[in-house]
Amino acid sequence: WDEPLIFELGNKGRKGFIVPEPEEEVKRKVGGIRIPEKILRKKPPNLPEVSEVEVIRHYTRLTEMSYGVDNGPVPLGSCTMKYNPRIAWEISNDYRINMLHPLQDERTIQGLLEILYELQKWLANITGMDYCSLHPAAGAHGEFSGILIIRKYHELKKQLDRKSEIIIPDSAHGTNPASASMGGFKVVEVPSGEDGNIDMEALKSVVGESTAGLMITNPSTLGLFEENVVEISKIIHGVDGLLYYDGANLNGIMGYTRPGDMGFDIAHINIHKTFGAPHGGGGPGAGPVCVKDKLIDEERNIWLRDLLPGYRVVYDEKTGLYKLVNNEKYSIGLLKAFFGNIVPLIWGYTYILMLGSKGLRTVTEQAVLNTNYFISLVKDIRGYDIPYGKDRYRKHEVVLSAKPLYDDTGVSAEDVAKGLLDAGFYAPTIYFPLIVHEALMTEFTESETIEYIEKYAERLQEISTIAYSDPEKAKEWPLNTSVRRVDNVRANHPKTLAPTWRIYMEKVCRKYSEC
Amino acid sequence: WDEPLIFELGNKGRKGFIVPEPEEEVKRKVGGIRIPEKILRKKPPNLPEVSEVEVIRHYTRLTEMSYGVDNGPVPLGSCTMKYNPRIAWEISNDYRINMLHPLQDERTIQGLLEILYELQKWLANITGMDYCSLHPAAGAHGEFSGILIIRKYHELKKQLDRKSEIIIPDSAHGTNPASASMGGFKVVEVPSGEDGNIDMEALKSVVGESTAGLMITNPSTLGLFEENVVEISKIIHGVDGLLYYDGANLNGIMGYTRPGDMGFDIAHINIHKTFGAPHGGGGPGAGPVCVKDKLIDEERNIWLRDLLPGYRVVYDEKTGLYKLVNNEKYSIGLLKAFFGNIVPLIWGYTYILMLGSKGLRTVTEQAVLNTNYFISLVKDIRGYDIPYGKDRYRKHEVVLSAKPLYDDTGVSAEDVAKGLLDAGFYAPTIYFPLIVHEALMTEFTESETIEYIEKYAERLQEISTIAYSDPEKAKEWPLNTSVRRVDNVRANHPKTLAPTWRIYMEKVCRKYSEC
Amino acid sequence: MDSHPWIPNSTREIREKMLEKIGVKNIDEFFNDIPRNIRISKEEWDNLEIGLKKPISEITARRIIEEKLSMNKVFVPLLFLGGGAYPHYVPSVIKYLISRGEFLTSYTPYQPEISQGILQALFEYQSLMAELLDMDVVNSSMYDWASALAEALLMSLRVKKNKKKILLPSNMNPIHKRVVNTYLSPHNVRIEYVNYNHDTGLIDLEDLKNKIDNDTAAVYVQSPNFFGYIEENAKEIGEIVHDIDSLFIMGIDPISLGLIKPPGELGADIAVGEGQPLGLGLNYGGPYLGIFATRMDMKLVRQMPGRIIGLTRSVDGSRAFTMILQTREQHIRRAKATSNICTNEALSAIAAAIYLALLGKSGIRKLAELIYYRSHYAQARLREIGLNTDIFKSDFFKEFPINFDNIGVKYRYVHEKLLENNIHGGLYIGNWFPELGETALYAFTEIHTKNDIDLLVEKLADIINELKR
Amino acid sequence: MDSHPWIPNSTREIREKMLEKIGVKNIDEFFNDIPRNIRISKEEWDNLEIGLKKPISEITARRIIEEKLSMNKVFVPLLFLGGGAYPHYVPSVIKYLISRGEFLTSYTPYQPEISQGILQALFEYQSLMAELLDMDVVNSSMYDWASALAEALLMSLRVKKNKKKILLPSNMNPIHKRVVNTYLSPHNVRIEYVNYNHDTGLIDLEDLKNKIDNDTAAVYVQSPNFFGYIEENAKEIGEIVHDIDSLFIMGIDPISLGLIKPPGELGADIAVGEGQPLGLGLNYGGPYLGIFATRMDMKLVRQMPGRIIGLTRSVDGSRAFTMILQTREQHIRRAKATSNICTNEALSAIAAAIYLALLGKSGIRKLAELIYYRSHYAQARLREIGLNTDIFKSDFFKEFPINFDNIGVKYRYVHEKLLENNIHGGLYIGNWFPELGETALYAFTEIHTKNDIDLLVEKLADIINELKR
Repeated sequence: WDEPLIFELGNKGRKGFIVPEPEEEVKRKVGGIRIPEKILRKKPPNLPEVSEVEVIRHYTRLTEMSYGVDNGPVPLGSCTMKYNPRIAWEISNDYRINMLHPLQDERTIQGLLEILYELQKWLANITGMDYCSLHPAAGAHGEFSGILIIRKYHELKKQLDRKSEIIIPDSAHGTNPASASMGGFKVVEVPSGEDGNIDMEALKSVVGESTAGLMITNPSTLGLFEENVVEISKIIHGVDGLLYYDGANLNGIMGYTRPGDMGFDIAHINIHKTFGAPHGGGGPGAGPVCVKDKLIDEERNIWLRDLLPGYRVVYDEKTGLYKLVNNEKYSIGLLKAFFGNIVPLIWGYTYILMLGSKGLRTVTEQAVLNTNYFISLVKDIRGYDIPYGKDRYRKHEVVLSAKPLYDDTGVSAEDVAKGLLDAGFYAPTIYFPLIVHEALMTEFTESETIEYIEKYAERLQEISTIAYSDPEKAKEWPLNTSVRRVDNVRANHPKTLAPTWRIYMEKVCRKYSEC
Repeated sequence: WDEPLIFELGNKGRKGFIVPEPEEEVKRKVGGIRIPEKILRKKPPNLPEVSEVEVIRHYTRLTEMSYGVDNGPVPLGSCTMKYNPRIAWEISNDYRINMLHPLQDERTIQGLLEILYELQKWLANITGMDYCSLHPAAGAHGEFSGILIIRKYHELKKQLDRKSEIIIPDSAHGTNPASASMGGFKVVEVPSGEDGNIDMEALKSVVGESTAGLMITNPSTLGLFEENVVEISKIIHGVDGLLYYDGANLNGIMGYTRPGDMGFDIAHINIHKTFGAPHGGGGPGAGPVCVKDKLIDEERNIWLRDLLPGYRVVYDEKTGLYKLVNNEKYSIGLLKAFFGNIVPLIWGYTYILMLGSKGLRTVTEQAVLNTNYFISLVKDIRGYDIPYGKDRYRKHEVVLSAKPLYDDTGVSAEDVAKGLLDAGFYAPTIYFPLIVHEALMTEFTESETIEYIEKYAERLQEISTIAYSDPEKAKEWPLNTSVRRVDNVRANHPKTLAPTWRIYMEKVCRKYSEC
Repeated sequence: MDSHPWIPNSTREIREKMLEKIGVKNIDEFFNDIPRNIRISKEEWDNLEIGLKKPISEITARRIIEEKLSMNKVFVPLLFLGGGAYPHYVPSVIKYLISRGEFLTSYTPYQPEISQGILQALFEYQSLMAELLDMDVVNSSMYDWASALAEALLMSLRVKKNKKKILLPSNMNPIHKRVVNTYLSPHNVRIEYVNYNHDTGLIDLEDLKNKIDNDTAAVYVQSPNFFGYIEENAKEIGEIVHDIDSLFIMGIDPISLGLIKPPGELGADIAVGEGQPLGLGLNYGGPYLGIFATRMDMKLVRQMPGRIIGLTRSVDGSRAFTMILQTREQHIRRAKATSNICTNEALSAIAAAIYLALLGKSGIRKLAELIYYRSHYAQARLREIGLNTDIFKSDFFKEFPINFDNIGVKYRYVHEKLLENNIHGGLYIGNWFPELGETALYAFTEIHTKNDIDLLVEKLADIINELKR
Repeated sequence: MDSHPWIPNSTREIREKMLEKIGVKNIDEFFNDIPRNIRISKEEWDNLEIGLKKPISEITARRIIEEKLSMNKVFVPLLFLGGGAYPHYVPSVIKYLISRGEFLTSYTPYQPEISQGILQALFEYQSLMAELLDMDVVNSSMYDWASALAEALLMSLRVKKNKKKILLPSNMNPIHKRVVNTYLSPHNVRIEYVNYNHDTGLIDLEDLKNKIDNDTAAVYVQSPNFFGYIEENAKEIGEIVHDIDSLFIMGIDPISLGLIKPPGELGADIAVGEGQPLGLGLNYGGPYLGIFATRMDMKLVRQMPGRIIGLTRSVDGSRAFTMILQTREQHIRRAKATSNICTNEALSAIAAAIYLALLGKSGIRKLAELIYYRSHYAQARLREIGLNTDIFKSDFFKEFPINFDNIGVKYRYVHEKLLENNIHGGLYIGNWFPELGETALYAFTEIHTKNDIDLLVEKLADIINELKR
């Protein structure tokens, strides 16, 4: 199965879309194009010339060479790839959403604002926070918002000069330190203990005057609930630091506890994880950020909510209208031009509307039950180990370590992943979290069937058996995918690096005559 | 690639859709279900219990195991499988079409009626006929309508008792004799001459008092224009027979000549062929039927148009409204309950709207050019022959004969077809028309690319080469499809015949313990 | 003409290349065999009113069509029309799946090896429908209920070769009567109607017994009948029919089979029905889905119309699907075929299959119950405001007739008043059944909430009260 | 709870089987490690206002949402707002293709062997965009133009390590200014604004020369600028910028590049822009598509934010696609990453790629011309009715400011009057640019036909005439 590049398709003069001619009267009145010569494009862009038929066929084939939740489980840990209910697809394609301009008069979009208002409220209730902004476009965007809120908080309290550090556990998502860093903070890492909890002694030893805040996800990337969260909260609050909750793993606790109840001040939510919006092969997502309100400055009457980014929808009792507010004075500002990523937000709204609080608790329960059932199937397979918190149940995900397998046979986590692909499964997140050697971070979510989970476990067993009997075979995987293993060295080598077709043609193709 | 049956999926208690509970007040007021015991269903139907996730995945996989024009050429001759423009998909899914009830007050569907009114007019202009009914659901349905019109015509002229025969050439589509037969007529076949035209002597010899009418498609299934059509028309009209035009091959002549100009009295049109509506793996289609108006009975003022089936949309100058008319007295009646197959009709409307007369002529020109280009590529390949009308250009399609190949090597038209499948192409219509031995009836339509046509021809060359060198290999094809050749004997044998899962389980599976 | 997006070879360069290879000067040469006197000149053709004559952009087309669509008025959910097509909810999953191009743009699967997916989907439709109907063999679709019924009658005339009479119930859908007349008109067959009992609305068994005779090839029963009432004596009717060696044909509403005994259990030889309620839009009447089923009796099966997909094996023994019993069909059998049907409603059948899979064993029952409750609630409420909702004394499923004789005006007046309130009332049936007076058939489904019904009741009450004043 | 369609294992039987295998009594046991005092009771949780508390049917949900959507008012095509988001036509092909589940429901392609299709689609996006921009390297998307710009500025601060100043044009999108402020606020950097020439609306070159210095890391130019005017001196600006070893960043409207020289040709080091016009809906502001491109200079490329897909080979030599330069990214580099971006707007990028493929080489030019003609026609017509449409003397592309000072009322009044006529007028910019008085920015695209523009002109003329009376 090989599909040419769109540049290799087509034929001179073909087109995929008819652009109308300007009306005669329009042409006459305007006379002609008066753009100064020096800025007028002379050379047309080297775009392909393809018919509509070819476009449809090309992308149809590319989709058939892709794999999503619609094809089977995508058990990427922490990515929470659950089923994306098709009703939300239909609703989010409604012209009464698609055709609304972001600067349109608020009085003309009351229906949408009501949806967004309710969503803010629901998310606040789910997380136990007080106010939410739907502005951020993704989880990392929400994190960055949170970091900026922490920054602003300390700035308003005139202590930013000394509040220079953000504490992050070593099991955290990569976005956490990156966000903290984008926010101008120094990142201080704390290790996890054998039980999977943060090492409290280590934590205490780094917390101090310069602690601006702490970022954790709970349950952690190990799938373990941080049992000392209340104490951690006290310690951080004790130095006037703020606690940030990374919502990537919210799917493991909804209905049992809430970030707001645990002592967090700020939390983001991944609509495209917990609330069923699709991930689109990389995005769009939506990463609302919420705060537990608190007074920051009594004199100036500044509250934490005032710092939220973007716009919040509020209901004006007087006029009976929904409207957008933004505290221009204290808000951390805008992180993107307009309100938020409406399409995923509509998916999330629909998902929550149809499940309700009761249904969301079932989501959590089933996600956790699926994880622990999976563990029960794989825990005794030779070659895999489940480090940290040995006797503890996992929540939304589990991290297997293929270290024994690797040590015994040389077959690595990557080989295991390719062995899964070879059988038509998607692979778990590998080599993450970094604290687990040969990690296979696996999350099925509530929408996976028992049948698939069992098949997945069986395949892990098979892989183990093959690894111990014929490790070379394992290195060959995958054989059944549309291409064999990719040459990553070549892909990243400056001499062969080809990030676009034009570079490929110029550099790789012409220079090495390899095209 | 093997996908279980939906009956083999699922698990007890699962469901794919939530049915709401009746409101409490509703339940209270109704009290309970009072359907008499003797008619109340006790045993629930043995439907599967599957979740929404499983349904999406199951059918996603089934689609990926199917092949349509979106995947590549489907050069089934006479089926005119052209590209189905996606804009019509979007429009035909509009709620302002989907949610209109067929018995809804005409004043509330004026927009739809206007569309249908225009479509009637356009189709009349395209075919050179005077009036069209959009009622028939498919080409064969249109044919049946036409036959009933012929019947009614003779009945009204009080000559039905002797008008018992319909003349059909031996190259006709199977639906033609079947429709004539359903209309209560005897079918008289006339042979084709070496030039592909109807053998005029043979025709003259069968035309007579009992001739009710004649059905032909022009260009014929050989892709050849019937050069004697005017004379044929005179002959048939000379005995007061009516001429029926099978519109399946209209794609070969639009813009050059019209059935109405050729002397036809009745014609059907396949919206799902000539006018870009999709075929949906078997249907729905739409087969409007048109007539060249003529007076049948001066006294009673009956015209041929009065015989049309279903409803016609007319514009009422007085009220400024569109409305439906049906001549209950003389119309052949209804052939289905409601107006017509609206969805394909909307596709056809959009197709014609966007191309216009000029664009439709280009369609024909390109379809014919594609056919003759294909012929130029394959005519000299060893093993294939193009019988009938040796030096004539083809119109929309060409019929290759693999008879030389079969005679030389034993590799049949079916083997050739399977060899095409094996290379990822769809096969032509095989063993049709019946007058060509080892026929491969091939039609690319205007929407096929030159690149594909050339690849297709190359594959036919390869097949020939292999057939002559290693005929056994050709018998093995296909190897690359989701299943190998199907066992048709078993499929149709009364002992193993399995038209439904329940029969399969009961008969094949339980009896032979083969499941 | 410029190159067109749908006509990839319509560029000057490609055309020239092709013409050169073929060895002709211009495209017109291909059409030289069309006699001059029947050719239409380019000028004449180009000026015919066909579309906008010249190709237009998608942008322009969308505006033109948008303008027309805006003149359609959608009443759903406040539309209470039935009569053979019903406003039901269409799950998004169905719209998504039947949009996928591999199904949408494929042809009848003549080449099974490359079309296993669609063949399996159609086989599953047949199989799911068989379970719902409790019948053994289902074809892969007919145009609609009416044409399926007509073909069933033709089939019974073939099966019962020497019998020339058909008995239809007078309480069947009168539109279907017209379609049957059309299909049967070329054949030497007598159609007689069995009366309905004016008390129960159901088929009059005595009249049936009087009319049935040795010449009767088939007897048809529609249940729920046109009035929405359940033919509770169907099994008994079947026995009467079989006693005289006729075929018993039943017409059903598939959703009703969640609650009502299926035709198979009632002894039907052939079952037909309308699949539109199973996840198809109303679409102003089409495409719909003609359900056609029969018993596993080769005498019947060999006379069936339409395509049938079977489960079999490939040469190497793996499971495979293919079209079976093609020798019945027009493309093989020609004039001797069991029907001329070729293009059917395959995609509608797949939609219905997805619908049945989504609802599943318990969902179909729950849905039927919901519809039963909602429609009986409507009856109770409408009765309360003084309307005659109890013309018949047996039980109905989702629609029932309401008589308006007592309010002093023609039903037309009520209809107009409702329209003014953006409600589309039921179907007037006084023309078809003059004996029922000013009567309209009102349908209620899962899309009509209690609030919707209450609103209808309220508006009808207003209309009545205003008339009293 | 009953089994739920989205939670296939939520049946009693499966749950029991799973619990038994695990060896626990009930699901609550899994949550025992959550301290009591921070747990929420089932009762409390169940009563929180989250959705409708209990699961509801798709049928019910649809009704609830339908009611809300019906309160939105769609003005398109009679909407003349721009300001960074534009009403453009979205071809149906795009809607169809990006609906396909294999793209829609997939994740970032961490496993290239099973995701070649989406990798290729994203590589093609990068490549097509590179051609349009005449730039070498394009990442596979940012959130939107504004955030792409902010990241471009951060990147230039990394590339020009010791420089601490950024020059922005005062005629850039004021919303983007706010976003830049947010992103840059944690960093030790000075932002200065270059004035625009009040005569031409374009960047004042003299002011630029005065403000640029050795400490300047980057200079940004938006063209067409916020007023819609084309920065015809962009190349000259680039030279000034490069002379002092700063980076030249350009912000563009991709469709304008059908007519206007691309950033690559003008010497830009980084190009950013908004991809929304390329086949994405307006969607009330998102998801959009941040375009981000740079030159093929490893000093720049290594500092790029975001995902990049590369073309390479598989072990057996066949062509393959994979994510490249991941060591820049947060999941590898953590605190030292070039950006924290992870989830981007991949599906939007694919939509844009399809758009560019559909239009092709000549279509993008034709589209730009059409928009140019339509907007200039609007200017001419509005000038005729006495509006001040010529605030600036250079040339614009698709939008331009109109000053209403001479009609004697605030623009708000005009806005209200237009709304009454179901027209949504342009964007009031008097608050951002007080020096321009009562001014609004009107945008015109391919969706605005001559008739639409004439209607707008007519209504505005009516408003003006009424004011004169």
